[in-house]
Amino acid sequence: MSGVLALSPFADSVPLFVDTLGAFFRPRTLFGVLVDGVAKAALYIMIASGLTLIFGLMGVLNFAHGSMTMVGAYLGGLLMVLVVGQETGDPTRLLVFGLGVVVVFAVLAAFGGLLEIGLIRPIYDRPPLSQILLTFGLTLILDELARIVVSFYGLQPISEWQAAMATKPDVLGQQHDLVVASVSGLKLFEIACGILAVVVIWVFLTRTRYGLYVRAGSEDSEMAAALGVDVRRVFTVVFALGTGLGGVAGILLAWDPSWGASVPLAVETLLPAFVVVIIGGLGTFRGTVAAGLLVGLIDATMTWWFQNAIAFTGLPEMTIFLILVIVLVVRPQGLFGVEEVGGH
Amino acid sequence: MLRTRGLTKQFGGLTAVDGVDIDLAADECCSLIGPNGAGKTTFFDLLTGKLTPTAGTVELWGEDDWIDITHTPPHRTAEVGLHRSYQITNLFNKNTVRENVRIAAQAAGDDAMNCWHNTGAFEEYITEAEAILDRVGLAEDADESAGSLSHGAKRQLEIAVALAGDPDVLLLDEPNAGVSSESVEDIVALIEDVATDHAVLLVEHNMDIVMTVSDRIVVLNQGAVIADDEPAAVRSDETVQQAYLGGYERGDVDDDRTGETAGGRA
Amino acid sequence: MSLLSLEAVHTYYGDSHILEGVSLEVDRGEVVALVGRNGVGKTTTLRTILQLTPPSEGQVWLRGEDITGADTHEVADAGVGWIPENRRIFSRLTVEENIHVAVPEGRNIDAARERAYETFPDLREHRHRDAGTLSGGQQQMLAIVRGLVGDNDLLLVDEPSEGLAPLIVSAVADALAATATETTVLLVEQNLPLALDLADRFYVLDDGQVVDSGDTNEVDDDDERFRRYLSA
Amino acid sequence: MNSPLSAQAVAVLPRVETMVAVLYFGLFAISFDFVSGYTGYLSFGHTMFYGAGAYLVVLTANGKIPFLSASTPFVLLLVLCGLLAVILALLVGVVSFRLSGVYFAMITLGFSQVLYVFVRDWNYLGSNPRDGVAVTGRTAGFEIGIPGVDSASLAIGQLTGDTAELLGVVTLTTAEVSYYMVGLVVLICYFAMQRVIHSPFGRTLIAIRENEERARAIGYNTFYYKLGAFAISAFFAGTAGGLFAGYRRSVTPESGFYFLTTGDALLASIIGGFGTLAGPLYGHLFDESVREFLSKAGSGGGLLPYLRSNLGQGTLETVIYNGMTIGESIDVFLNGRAALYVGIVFVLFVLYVPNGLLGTVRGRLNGTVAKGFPMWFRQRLPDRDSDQSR
Amino acid sequence: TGGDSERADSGSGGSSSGTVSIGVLQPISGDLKYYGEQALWGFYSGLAYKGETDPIEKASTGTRSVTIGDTTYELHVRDTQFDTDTAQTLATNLVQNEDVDLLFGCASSGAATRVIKTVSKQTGIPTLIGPAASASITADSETCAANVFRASENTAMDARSGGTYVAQQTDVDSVYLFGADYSFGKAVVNNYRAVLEAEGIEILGEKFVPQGYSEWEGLLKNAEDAGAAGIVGGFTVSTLPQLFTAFLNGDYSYRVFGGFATRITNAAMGQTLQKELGSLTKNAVKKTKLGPFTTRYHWNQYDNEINNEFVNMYTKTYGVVPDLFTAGTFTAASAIVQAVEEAGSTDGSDIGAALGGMTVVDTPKGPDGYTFQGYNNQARSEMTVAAPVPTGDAWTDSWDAPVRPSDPVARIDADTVTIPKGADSMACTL
Ligand SMILES: Nc1ncnc2c1ncn2[C@@H]1O[C@H](COP(=O)(O)OP(=O)(O)OP(=O)(O)O)[C@@H](O)[C@H]1O
Ligand SMILES: Nc1ncnc2c1ncn2[C@@H]1O[C@H](COP(=O)(O)OP(=O)(O)OP(=O)(O)O)[C@@H](O)[C@H]1O
Ligand SMILES: [Mg+2]
Ligand SMILES: [Mg+2]
Repeated sequence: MSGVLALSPFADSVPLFVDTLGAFFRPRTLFGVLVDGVAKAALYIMIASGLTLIFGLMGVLNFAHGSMTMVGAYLGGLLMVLVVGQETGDPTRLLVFGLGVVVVFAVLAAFGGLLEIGLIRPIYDRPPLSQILLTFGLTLILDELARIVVSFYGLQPISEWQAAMATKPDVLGQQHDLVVASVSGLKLFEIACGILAVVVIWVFLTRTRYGLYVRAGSEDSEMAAALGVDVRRVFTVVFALGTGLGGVAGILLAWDPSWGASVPLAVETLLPAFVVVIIGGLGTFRGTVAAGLLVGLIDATMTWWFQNAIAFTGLPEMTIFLILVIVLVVRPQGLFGVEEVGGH
Repeated sequence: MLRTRGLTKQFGGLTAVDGVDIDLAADECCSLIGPNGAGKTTFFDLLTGKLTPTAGTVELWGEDDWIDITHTPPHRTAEVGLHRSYQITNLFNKNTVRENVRIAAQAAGDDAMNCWHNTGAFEEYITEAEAILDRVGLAEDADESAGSLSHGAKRQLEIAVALAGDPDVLLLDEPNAGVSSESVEDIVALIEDVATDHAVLLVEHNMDIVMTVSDRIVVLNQGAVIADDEPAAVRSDETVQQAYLGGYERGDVDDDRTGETAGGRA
Repeated sequence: MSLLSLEAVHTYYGDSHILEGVSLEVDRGEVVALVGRNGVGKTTTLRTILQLTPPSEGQVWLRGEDITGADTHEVADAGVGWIPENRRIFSRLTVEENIHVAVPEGRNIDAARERAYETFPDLREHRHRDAGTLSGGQQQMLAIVRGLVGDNDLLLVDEPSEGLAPLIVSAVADALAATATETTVLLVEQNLPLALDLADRFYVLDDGQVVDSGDTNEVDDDDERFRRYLSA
Repeated sequence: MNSPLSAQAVAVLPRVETMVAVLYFGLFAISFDFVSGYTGYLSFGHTMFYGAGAYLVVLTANGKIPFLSASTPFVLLLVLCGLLAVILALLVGVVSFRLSGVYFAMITLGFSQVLYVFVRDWNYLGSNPRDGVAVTGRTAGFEIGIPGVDSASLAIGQLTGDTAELLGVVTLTTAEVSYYMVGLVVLICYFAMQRVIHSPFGRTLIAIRENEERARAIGYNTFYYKLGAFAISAFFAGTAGGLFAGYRRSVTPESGFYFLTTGDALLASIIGGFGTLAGPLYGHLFDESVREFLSKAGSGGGLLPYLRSNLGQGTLETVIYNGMTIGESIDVFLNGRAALYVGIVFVLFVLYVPNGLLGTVRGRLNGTVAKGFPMWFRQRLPDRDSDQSR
Repeated sequence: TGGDSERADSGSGGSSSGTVSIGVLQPISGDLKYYGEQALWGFYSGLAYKGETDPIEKASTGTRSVTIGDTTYELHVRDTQFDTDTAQTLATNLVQNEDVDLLFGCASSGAATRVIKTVSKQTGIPTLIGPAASASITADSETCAANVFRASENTAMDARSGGTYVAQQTDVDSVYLFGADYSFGKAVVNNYRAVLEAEGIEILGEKFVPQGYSEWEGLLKNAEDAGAAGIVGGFTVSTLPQLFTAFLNGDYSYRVFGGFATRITNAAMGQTLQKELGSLTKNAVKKTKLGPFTTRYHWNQYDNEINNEFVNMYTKTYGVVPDLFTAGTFTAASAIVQAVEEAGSTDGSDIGAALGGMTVVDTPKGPDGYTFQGYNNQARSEMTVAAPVPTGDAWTDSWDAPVRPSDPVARIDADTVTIPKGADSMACTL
């Protein structure tokens, strides 16, 4: 295309718009988009929740979070590839997945704990920036290491790891008829995982005093210590938990064809995770969940519109950041955030 | 110099400041007292524009008539000559004591937007800063970083920063909180000295100071003015006694009045 | 054996020498006042006891145990409470949460909370607000109760009456007096009458050293012994 | 380049081609430090200004910008790059400075990412916007100097630049000419920002960084100061982008708008010293050196060729771990793996050199090293005593 | 300006008698390393064949030299890391610091385009592009130039041969076109459309998606709803697997056409098939309605002296059979040597001149298999169409992928595969 029209990337979508609108509001379309959206939301929430813990409670913006997810994806993938064979049955595969979740969580939590003790602890008393920077450096290292290892074993670091994806149980691969439309099993599975994760974290935050201690400690660690809180231990635990969650999200993504285990996964997940945490409002887990849903649903809607009407190929990638900008313009402190928290 | 009419601030259900009318004459030193949570700091926040009132007006006397500053933001009210010190110390901790005051002085001048000449080229602000530090007795700490001062010293710096730029009206929020009782004289001296060339509105819980320095005392309770009079008159005022002073004298303790005070306040 | 004792303690901030050999004793059950003009090192002394700024020389003994160089939370767990100067409440936590943090694991939170609200009824009505939005005095009250609910054996109190209305000051005085019946208190207070009134003994600090000490009954607040050291 | 340095040194020091890149990207890093290091507002979308500048130059040269002829003098174009960036900065800033802390960092990031996707997909820019755009409209080099006066201006660019005779003895290659001309611009920009920092305005920025509420309370309209700082730094970021495009004659969405480009500036700032202005340039030099040192033959030479020539085949063929020779392991763990080591260095810096190279040095000898900045440039090319950069 | 002086240099630099120095740009590290490797291997084999020596073994950076007759070919091999900016930098340095007479290479069309725009056009140095396949390189006025040649097959040839096949030899009467939203995909889709429309096939719709796009369910459903009898996917390894996975997951009534890619893609496709079908049998694969696909070249598509020798030397040296890109780069080498001999000069410009309109004698597609078209310097050559079949024992150790191209099911003549002169998509008129 050329000339004036070319100036508008959306140009050729205009005529289609009206009749597409009709199609969009058909029940089965809406339902499909809804399920799709909730599934996406579940993933976003899982990716973001670890980040929220670390960020919201400790005030550390963990740039390495995406890398944790990436490592988790490969680790989990490896485990499943090793155990699962061509003719392994679905139940076993799910079992292995569960096992994978445990292992990945354990390994990454341990790793996170070590990171916290070794690298991040020394710089708590520095301005928050230095923690961002440190973890930013960590991503460089982790991603490059992953790249080395992965390509050393002859895998393509950029394209998704098919073998890992192939360990997915068939039920998840197939379509299942639900109410008015048929839905892929994977989506339902993801939704289930998402709900589970939310519940677990919710319990942790409300049933234990950790949340309280960390928030206190991150605001004034001297004072917290003077009140008998072992700030160091608490921080380590929470950081470990956060990274562990990041990893668990990864293993789930390894099954999802839209993501899959690959090195770029680190960045691909980091940005959405940030966006979700930010627009949710720093530190409020409630906010993160809400934001996850919001982003997921809008994303799904946009996907549908892209596939059926809009020619502008940038749309899918642009959506999430548009949401970020718009939300922050409308509600500078995020959906559930409180004014002060934004300050530095 | 400064006057408020029906100034009111509500936080959700709670009315922190409740229809306050106050007039402050030039070179007058007026004290604002009242129980904790009476609304004194909030009142200051309203005057300086840090908070916007739910109702009412704030006006400042310009050259020849009143200018309404009700909805002007803090930086504007500061420019028109309304400076404050903070109850909860609030300084540029990493900067030196001198820079703390210099930057404040510079704010009052009109070179702040100058982004081409070196700050050294503007001695007036540096000299002003030095002078003020002398006045509050921090001259020898001028090169310390503000964060490393002792609590008391920080309180003095608070005043110094507020003084910079020679405001018309000075709002002091518990300037001597945490200053050792024996150096109270100095504070009193300082305030009286300041009061000679500024209109001062002072929030203070130390009655000795209040009684000595104030020309007039306004008592707030639950956001509303319950007394506004000469020091002597206020001290003898019954309601004030009830709401605020009911004061602690030496020897009170030992007999257990805990429950009672609780009742009295609730 | 005294509950707390400092032995020729030297403390630095960076390379500025603050405490130059402070020694003092606090026995179980007594209330000891630590007075001195601004910047002499009162707060630093308390911080040193809590090992927030550990001494570079000398020892801090608690119940005869050397706690020098221990972790602060260990000192706290050993039953040392702190009411800091300048409030230092957790402004992003609600009043209630502030209190919760102070209650040791396993203690009854509700009881602690009740006790807090009895001491300062003001706090009750604000209990669900972010502590950062409290008035200065209310924050001070919160800081105080946070120290009280810890059920400590030794309470380090730094300028509790700061920013409090006279009425509340007396409430504070009562609260401290009440606590003093089961807790040992080391009190830093600028309000000399109050300090002497509450305390059994006093130490005067000047230029990082203990220059005078004695029994509060021997003196009254404009005593020559104080004038010398306290007035600037 | 015919440098008298020993093989070792050649392996370590970047070539002059790289130095040009160090200069213009250094300028970008400096501009990033100007706003982020001095106001404390992390401008995480800063690359959008760099990209805007770069795209403006290329698109103008390709005649894609209305009202701007392809032959617009480059110096003028640089100013326009700056102004374009300023406009962008004002638009973004007005919205973003209602936020602070991480929120600010994120919303600026958001803006730049939106622009990133946009330039990737907007077909008006070029036949394949994803592959970026290159100068096709003109073969002439972009000239730095006094517009119109041919004797007083030299063209930059490796293939399009001028060569220069100096005192009839040394001839400067196009790359070296570019190096000095770009250096000249960078230097001017640097001193400009230097002045701003030491002015009352600059001090106010620092006050804002320390305690914004109090700064407001003593009478500063911090919003305008922040916006001002943002605009100023954007101006220089845009200029940097212009230089970049002028020298490279091409730009991609990645090099122009992707958030990791800001990441590189951040890297440079930290290694060089946050809030030291000159620091980021040293930081980026360091960064580039490491990368080039670990890159392959032809993209700078560096370690591998050096090892190849000095270790000798025998050593390289030695097997260390099942069937993996030293040579191969070098290939696997060093070659093109710069990111890994840069990352490590970066982390070490954050941990142990929080003030960065320059910050620490200044701390030590407590005088601004920046004074030595031009001096140091000359040392970069020891065999040339000429110094056009002043 | 400096430009002129550069041109002077680069010309004079090479003319030292008997040596042709060639700057070679290929990605030999990173994810698509294999692209660069096979390109180099093909090129080396071409030189080896002409010089009757053994091919250079290592595909690594550095300087190599091959002597053919009394001419020495000095290769300066550089690693583009499949990155446009790197390619530009390297090309620039090669021209400026190594004074090369010719440039050869670039596997990514983006990189190729960039090098042409910023270096070849700037300095006029003769440049052989390959294996970068975007048709636009030799069809757009921006990149087409007298000194820019391409022996390798391009996406237009994929599409036109594919289109011709679909139209003439299948019962498919309506198709839905998908393509990646950049040079590669666009070229494929546009050319398919051109041919198919010309052949009277109905185009039901076309959709461009970002590279690596993975949410295919919706899109494939759209094609189904539109009632397509076939779809065409113009994608590379970064998108194809997702497409195949989605396609095999759902049950769609239409067939999938496209191009047969390198071993990597075959491996990915094979894995997906294996997962979906369990065991790979000829019939099972047939049933999936995948293919047949067009191929630019695969070792088993041609049967002639040159190809046989090529396959042998290649397999012997590199342990794998020649892949998609090798024929083109083999021919590039062969063409350069031929040009030097015809021109009787090692001067870059003379070689360039000789290449114009030349018919390359020694090529894997048989004698005189490739001819540079006068109007756009794109070499035209025969294309084949083959179906995916299980690799089978014969090839397992030299073709490491579950599926491979079958023997050709159709051959498309060279004259019909390239964009004809004067076609409106041919903006190049030299
Ligand atoms: N963080 C610090 N860094 C450097 N010096 C400090 C620091 N904190 C306090 N000081 C210095 O140590 C000395 C003692 O401080 P400290 O706070 O103990 O005094 P204080 O007796 O509590 O005074 P006040 O009655 O004002 O609270 C003061 O001179 C102060 O300047
Ligand atoms: N941001 C806020 N949100 C809600 N309530 C607030 C906020 N700020 C102050 N308040 C309430 O308003 C009332 C007045 O507060 P203010 O700080 O003005 O009291 P004050 O007179 O300064 O008391 P003190 O002498 O203790 O400083 C208090 O009850 C306080 O809790
Ligand atoms: Mg107050
Ligand atoms: Mg103190």
